[in-house]
Amino acid sequence: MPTAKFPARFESLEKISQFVVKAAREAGFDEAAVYAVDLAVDEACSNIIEHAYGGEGRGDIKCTCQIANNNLKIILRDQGRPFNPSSVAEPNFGAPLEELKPRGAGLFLMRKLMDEVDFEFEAGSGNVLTMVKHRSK
Amino acid sequence: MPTAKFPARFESLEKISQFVVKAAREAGFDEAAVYAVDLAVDEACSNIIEHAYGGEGRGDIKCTCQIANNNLKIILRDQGRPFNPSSVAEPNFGAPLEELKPRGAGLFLMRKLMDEVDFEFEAGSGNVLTMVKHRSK
Amino acid sequence: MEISTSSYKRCDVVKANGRVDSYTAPELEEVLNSVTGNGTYKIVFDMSNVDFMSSKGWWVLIETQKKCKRYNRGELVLYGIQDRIRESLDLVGMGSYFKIFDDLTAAVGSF
Amino acid sequence: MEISTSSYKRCDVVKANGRVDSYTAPELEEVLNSVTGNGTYKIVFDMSNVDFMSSKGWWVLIETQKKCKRYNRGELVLYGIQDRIRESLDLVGMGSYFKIFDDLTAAVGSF
Ligand SMILES: Nc1ncnc2c1ncn2[C@@H]1O[C@H](COP(=O)(O)OP(=O)(O)O)[C@@H](O)[C@H]1O
Ligand SMILES: Nc1ncnc2c1ncn2[C@@H]1O[C@H](COP(=O)(O)OP(=O)(O)O)[C@@H](O)[C@H]1O
Repeated sequence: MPTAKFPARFESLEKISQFVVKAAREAGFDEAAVYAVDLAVDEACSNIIEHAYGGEGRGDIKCTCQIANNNLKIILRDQGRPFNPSSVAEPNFGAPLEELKPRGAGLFLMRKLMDEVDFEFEAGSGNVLTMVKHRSK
Repeated sequence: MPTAKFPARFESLEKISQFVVKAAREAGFDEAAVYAVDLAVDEACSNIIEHAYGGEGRGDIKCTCQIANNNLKIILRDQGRPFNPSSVAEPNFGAPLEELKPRGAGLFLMRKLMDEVDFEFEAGSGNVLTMVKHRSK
Repeated sequence: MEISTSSYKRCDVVKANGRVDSYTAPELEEVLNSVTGNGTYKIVFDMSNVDFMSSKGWWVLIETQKKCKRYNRGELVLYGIQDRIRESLDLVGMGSYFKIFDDLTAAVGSF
Repeated sequence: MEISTSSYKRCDVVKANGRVDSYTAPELEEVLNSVTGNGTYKIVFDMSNVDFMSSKGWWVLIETQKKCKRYNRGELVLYGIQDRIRESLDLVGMGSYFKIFDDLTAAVGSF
């Protein structure tokens, strides 16, 4: 159950990526699934830095990768502000180009790329984002 | 001293090429020199068909390749009309594009590519074109 | 990530190498802004060496596409996008905003 | 020799493969005539797969070049010419009549 802590800065994204890609490969995922996990985690961490912490350099991101049976479970923890994902509207990518607003793709992608995406807030231990990817999918 | 006879048709040019390229490689020429010989012989045979015979299918071209010391000697024989190369004016490649006349490049190239180019006519045996390429050059 | 730009008669080719994420997307944005700032709105984005692209990168391209298409003055097209990146582009639903070429010459030749 | 043609927005790319000599040059001439006959005078001649080119081939290109440049309506440029063929082009003194590109995209992008 490897765990690593990274400073919540955009610079860390590449190192976080290397960390989860390694885990996904060890879990026996094919390259398409490895990329899916990689991208979902990048979007999640990007959001933690930008939205939970409200900017760079205000805390850490703790990342844990669990391989079990056919699953890879990624747990991301931060100490930023809590987040209720149900408050976020789905993006509208059917809109004409001119009307597109540059937001809402991250969460949407995470849900498409992973089989489970769950946000929890624990007073004391902070935000816990758990994402699961099944090997079959 | 390999010799081969080819029908005086443009179709033969590729086979003649293969024949002389083989000889030039055996003579130890580098690829630039091989190409020079290849091109000179192509131009010469093209002229034989077009000018000496006045068209395709009116005779043969006999090609002999002699390797001696540092030289490759190519002898081309035909039964077409005799030819006096000194009667041919040098092409003018300094001219503006519009004024270029599409002739005169073949003979010019042969002389540039080979170290010796000699046309002879022997009553009875016909035209004999001898071209020599030194290995050093 | 490194970025290089080649200028042709009708278009510029902007080539990125490596990872486009929240950390590097601003750099890509800067380069694309300088291209459009120079009045070039016909752009090929060469992704043949891009091996990761997050939504932040796509948004930079979408904003550039808006500028390019305005007044019908041009377009941003993509070349050399790797399969898995293309899948994520379609997954997020932005695929329809970009013409995609498998061949750089065809992309440049489309302008 | 085989010849294929690709059409882009501003130019056609005519690609020959193999040997261009007195036997095959008429075929090349026919293709180029059909391109100019269609009103396309911006042409890239892709020589990357041409391994032999005699003066007959050059004359076909020179005649096409005349048509293309007439009324300033276009140009025939060369791409991918192999070293030894290029040497013979310079040797015969025709090198100055053609722009030469090492890169197909740059050739297409020049129009
Ligand atoms: N970890 C988070 N903490 C707080 N708010 C978040 C978090 N992730 C997402 N959000 C909120 O949800 C919105 C949508 O997020 P997302 O789909 O990633 O798009 P973007 O980040 O590009 O706006 C964000 O604008 C933000 O308001
Ligand atoms: N083998 C030959 N027999 C007769 N005439 C020839 C021969 N080779 C060349 N000529 C004459 O010399 C001229 C120049 O020849 P060349 O330089 O090869 O150019 P081209 O064949 O393209 O006209 C020809 O037009 C032709 O009149």
